[in-house]
Amino acid sequence: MSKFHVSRRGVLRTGALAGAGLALPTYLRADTGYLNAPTGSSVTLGFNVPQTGPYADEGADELRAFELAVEHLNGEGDGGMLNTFSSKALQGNGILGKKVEFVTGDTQTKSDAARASAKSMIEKDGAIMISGGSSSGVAVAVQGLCQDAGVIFMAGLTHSNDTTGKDKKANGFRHFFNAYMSAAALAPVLQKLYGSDRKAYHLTADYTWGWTQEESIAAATEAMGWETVNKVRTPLAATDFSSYIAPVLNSGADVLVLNHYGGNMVNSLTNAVQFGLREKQVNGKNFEIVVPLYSRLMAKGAGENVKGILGSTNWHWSLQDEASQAFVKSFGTKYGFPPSQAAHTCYAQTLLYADACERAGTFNPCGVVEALEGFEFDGLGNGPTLYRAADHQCFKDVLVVKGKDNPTSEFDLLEVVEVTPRAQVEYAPDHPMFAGGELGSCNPGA
Amino acid sequence: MDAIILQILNGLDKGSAYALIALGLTLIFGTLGVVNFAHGALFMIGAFCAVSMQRLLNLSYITLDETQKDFLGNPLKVKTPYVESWFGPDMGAAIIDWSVPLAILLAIPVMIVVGIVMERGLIKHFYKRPHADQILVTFGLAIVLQEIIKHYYGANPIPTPAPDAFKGSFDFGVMLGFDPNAIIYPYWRMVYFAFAVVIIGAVFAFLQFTTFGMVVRAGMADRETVGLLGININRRFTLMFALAAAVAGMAGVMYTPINSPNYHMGMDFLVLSFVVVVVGGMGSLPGAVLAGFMLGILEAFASMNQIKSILPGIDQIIIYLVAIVILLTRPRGLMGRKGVMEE
Amino acid sequence: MFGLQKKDTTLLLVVAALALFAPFLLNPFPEGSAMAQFNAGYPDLMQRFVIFGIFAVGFNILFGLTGYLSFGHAAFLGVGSYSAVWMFKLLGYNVIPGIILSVIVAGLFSVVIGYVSLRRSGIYFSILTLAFAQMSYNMAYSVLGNPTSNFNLTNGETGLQVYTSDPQILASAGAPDLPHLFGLTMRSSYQLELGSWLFTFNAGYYLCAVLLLVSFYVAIRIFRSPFGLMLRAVKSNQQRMNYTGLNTRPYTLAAFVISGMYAGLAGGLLSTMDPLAGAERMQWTASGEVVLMTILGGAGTLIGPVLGAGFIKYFENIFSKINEGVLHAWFGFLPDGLENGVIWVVEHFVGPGWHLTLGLLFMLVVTFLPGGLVEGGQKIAALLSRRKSKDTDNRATQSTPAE
Amino acid sequence: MGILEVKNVNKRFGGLQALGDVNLSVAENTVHAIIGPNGAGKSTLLNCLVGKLIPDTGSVMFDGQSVLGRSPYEINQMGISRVFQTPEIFGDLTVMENMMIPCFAKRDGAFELNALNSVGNQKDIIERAEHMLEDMNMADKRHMHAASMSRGDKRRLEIGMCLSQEPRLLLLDEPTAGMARADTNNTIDLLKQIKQERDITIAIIEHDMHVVFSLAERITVLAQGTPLVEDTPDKIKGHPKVREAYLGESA
Repeated sequence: MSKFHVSRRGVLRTGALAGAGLALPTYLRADTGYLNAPTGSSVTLGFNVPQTGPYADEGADELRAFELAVEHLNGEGDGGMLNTFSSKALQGNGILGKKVEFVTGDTQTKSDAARASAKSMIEKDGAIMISGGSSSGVAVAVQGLCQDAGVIFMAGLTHSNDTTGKDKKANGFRHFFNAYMSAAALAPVLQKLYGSDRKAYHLTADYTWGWTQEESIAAATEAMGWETVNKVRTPLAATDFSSYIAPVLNSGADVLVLNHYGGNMVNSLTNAVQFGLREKQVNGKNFEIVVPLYSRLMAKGAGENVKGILGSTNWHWSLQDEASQAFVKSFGTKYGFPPSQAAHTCYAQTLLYADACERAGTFNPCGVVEALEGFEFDGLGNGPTLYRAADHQCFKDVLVVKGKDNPTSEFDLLEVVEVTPRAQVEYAPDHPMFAGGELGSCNPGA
Repeated sequence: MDAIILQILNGLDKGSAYALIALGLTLIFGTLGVVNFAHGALFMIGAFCAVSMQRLLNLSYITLDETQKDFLGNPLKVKTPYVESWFGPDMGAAIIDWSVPLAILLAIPVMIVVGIVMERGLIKHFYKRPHADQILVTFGLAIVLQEIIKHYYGANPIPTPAPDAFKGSFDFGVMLGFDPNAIIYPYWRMVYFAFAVVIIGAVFAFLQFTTFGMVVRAGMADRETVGLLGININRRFTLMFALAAAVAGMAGVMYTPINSPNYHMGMDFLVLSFVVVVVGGMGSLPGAVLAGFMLGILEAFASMNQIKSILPGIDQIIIYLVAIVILLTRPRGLMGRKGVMEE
Repeated sequence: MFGLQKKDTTLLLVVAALALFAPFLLNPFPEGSAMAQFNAGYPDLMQRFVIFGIFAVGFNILFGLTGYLSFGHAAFLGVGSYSAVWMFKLLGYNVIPGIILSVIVAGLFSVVIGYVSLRRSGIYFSILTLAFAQMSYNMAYSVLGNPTSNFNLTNGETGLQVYTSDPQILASAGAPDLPHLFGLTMRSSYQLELGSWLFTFNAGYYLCAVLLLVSFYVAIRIFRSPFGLMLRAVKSNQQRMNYTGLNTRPYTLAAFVISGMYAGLAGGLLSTMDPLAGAERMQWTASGEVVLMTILGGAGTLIGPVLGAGFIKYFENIFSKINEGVLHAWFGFLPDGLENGVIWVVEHFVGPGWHLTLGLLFMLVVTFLPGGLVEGGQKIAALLSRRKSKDTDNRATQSTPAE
Repeated sequence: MGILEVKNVNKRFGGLQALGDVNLSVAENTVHAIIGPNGAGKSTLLNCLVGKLIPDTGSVMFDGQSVLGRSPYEINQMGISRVFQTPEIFGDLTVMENMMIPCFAKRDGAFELNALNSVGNQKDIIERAEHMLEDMNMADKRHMHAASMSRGDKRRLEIGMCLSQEPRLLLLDEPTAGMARADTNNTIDLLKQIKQERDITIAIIEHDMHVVFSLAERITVLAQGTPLVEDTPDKIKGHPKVREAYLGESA
């Protein structure tokens, strides 16, 4: 009974050799040539989302989307966006004929915990791809881990320029838009609605994402003639923003830009409205508030305060294109409420990964990377989209939205003001806001 | 000058929240000798009383509106709150509008019950245990309480607006002869400050002028002696705990329009309120209140642009910095008594 | 042996055996079985058990012996982590300089914080340490971590990591591009398949395990030394210490610095196993975690903190991963209605509900086992031996009349 | 010149003059008692001797060296040991460990980072502590938890711990306060025995006249922070000023 042999995966898995996997002598290469190659009839994906902490609801929504995507990949349910996706490689029989199974982990929205749970999925459960997450810090941390370990990372909600900028990695892919794109989409709308003679006051969450967001918005608005009166950093842990908001009115600014997300955004916006900023007149103009990155889940927390406030979002369930409708329908039917943008991104990322495997004919990360790089597709809800090879960022239309004045339901909080075409939000891969990092080469991990 | 007045107002408001939580913590610590890490959770439960009240008043019956579609394309379900059908739309809407102040009526009995259950069920077994054990068990309880709230209300913040009558802000600047808009302050925050002053005053008056309060104060000064006098200290302990819970709960209710409540708001306040209590001096009620307002005002000052431009990031650490300076210059905080929690 | 009493030698050997055979012990269930979910024998978690064990053992030298409850030890963990990554960035990926520097830097940092904080005792001391650690965390997260400033010490939210543009002046051409010990990467593993069981032996884990044993051995020596006796005396009665001609301040400071160095070692090892250091390692919740580990395991006992660390990390990593799908696989044998009922109940305690389970366990352990898990073990042992001794008593009474 | 010389010591607490111009000289190898009614300043004076309080003015010399401004542990290392009103011992430790600690303090000074040696290897300390326990008739209790002993035994242990340091001056702060008669007598006998066996100076603050007159060779009477008289026990017994201070009788 005591069969004593080294497993097929059981060669010395030296990271030193990673990155040069293809150059390995054949005797050291496992037959599959990459880490966690599925050997049985199923393949395991790892969904790493915040289950505890302030983003737990967003994480729960991501998880719902993942489950739905797995269902659709395995040919269950109504197929959702599989039917509208421009690539027809997916058959509804799993990926490459293998049934899709998944494991889940809790990022706790902490880099450490996120890496720990991603590692456990890779090391223990044999996950071949990691996806999900609700903050840029976590995305960058997990992306780096996946690069080192040799699995694919399909980022969830991450909006910082760095994810596909200075921290970009060959094994990592981002479907979500970024701070630069938000700014590029928002600026023309702001100009149209509020004019080009405005003075902006920035309140910025004092961490990486906040800084890139502030930099992007300030640059874009200044380019169209706005003046930036002040940029004030607020502590991440702040809950009461009154002492940051109170001086705004007297600063000569007539626009307040809230570079906040999540709980920070809910509180700062609520506080700003409380101070009556929106009823004020400054410099002979109505005082305005802008929230560059909107999330419907978070907007809900701010309640009525979002009414009439402009921002941008990656996707919204009210989009009328066929793909979005199909997704909303299958999600809504299963769970009873419409999906969030985080859910949409996670669903799309899972499909994109599966499709890339099919087209590459392998789960080998290097094959997947090759299949995704420069991939043009449509039918996933954002119109024609490109996965750019140079930085693994998706380029697609960006939605400029506004808090709805007369919502008909608790989900009906935002209305799309403008769909900014993709061409307008594109930038060169070596744009200064994104410069510094290197993509490196794909790592198959074995 | 106007900027300074503005930040004093902000500081008083922040300070009210700190002082109210610190007051309850000190009441419990001073009388019962228990370090209650679940106190933030009590504040949070209070806040969710406001959410519950709002939900309760918004209980609705559903009618289908064929002219509108929901997100799946089915006829839109229109919800009409029962209170609106009972009292008419205007009166009903007004009642819903006032759900936060009305929630006080809900919070007081709820918090008293929660307090009594907590004290009788758990805390009383820990009077004689080391402070470390008290911290661990109440921390565990805090996690359990917040997970329960998270399960029913989710992790996202829930908007709980103030009544319309208190929306917007008052222009102090004009009153004091500054430019318009120089010093504006939201009405609800003024309500909150006034409320804090009333509650703090009431607690002090209660301790000062009632026999119950006298016994409690004597107990705070010397527990053993009071126990020896044959006074049933246990029942009073329970009531004290319930009182502290009610104070925390009411503070939570009134805080909800300022920041939308979420399940971890108690933890967010916990560490700060402990710093406040210790800076005030363990076991000293006036110390807790004084430290609360002082730290609130200093925090507000530290977030002024003029100060941040000289000392970047000072607003991130001001409270801790002040705590360190005070504890090093005054060994037992502002008004702490000797020998309390020093071993 | 090793200059220890017999009892301590046995304890050390038991810990050594547990550490050596952990890959087997933690993977008791065959791959693919429903219970495999509870296996913890994969490198990352084994490393964490051991690293947080070191952290807690060190914390216990301060808290368990002197009674000084520090709420800021995560700061030393964080500083150690950053130091190690900086060594990787500047010198290269060999782990030795990183580990050494992390201990030294954490030691120096703890001298400063300890010197100031130990001017007070009791809760005033706790709050001082908390304040220092929170200041460190807030600064590391924001002001000290801005990539666009010239003074980017921590890389803020993203966490400090090694970039290809870093100097790495000692890195030789053929050296691995990951933390390694003279060429042996921390990530390299050897897997052994025995029937349907799969066991993983990881180089990084064994490095940590060796350091845990060294740390544990040093901790035993400290516990049994005159210095350890003095620390216990500090906890018992400082007044008497002073009036016995003993200066308590250097004793407590030495304990503080030693435990800070343990924390630094743990931090350095975290970075060594995974070269990215995040600021949240310094947050008060992380400081609180080591307090919980120590009390949960049994403060003042040698093995307690290690048990506590394992307990909490196990919950964090294993229970949080149990999702609805897993539950359906487990309870699939039940009739449908019952299955859904059982799953509905269990669901509250696993996956997103793992915090709830942890909170309940804290309450139960501290209420019923004031001495922590160690006391639980002693109670069970006592129960067993009582049963045994009852047997022998019976035999004795039976044999008496015969005489 | 006594071993302990207190000159013109004044101490105020706010408006209260706790000590006013205290002069005291304790001669070597005597038992010197300080008595006085409640609030006379006995404890304040004691605290000034051991470094807990610093007098506003005046000097305290021990064996020719000033103790002022030194911490309690430094003063102890100079040769003054103190026994407290309620026994201060290490309750969490065993009796043997309690006895070893002062032995370490005597051998290694105020601080010694002796972190890797085993206590069990400190033969000289163990021998010394065991010897002292035998002296105190406590050898059978060596493994007991100190906190679980009777008050009398705690007192005995505390005195033993002080003696193990071979102090030149032993300060006793109401050593029999709150004790039953039998325990009090035992303590008196113990102190008498100590005095017989060693070259030691003992200063004792005491309420209980029985104890004072059984032990003391000289007595200082303190009232309202000032020494009233100082004399031998026999003279003190009948001294009118003492009666006045204690009983409020006018002479």
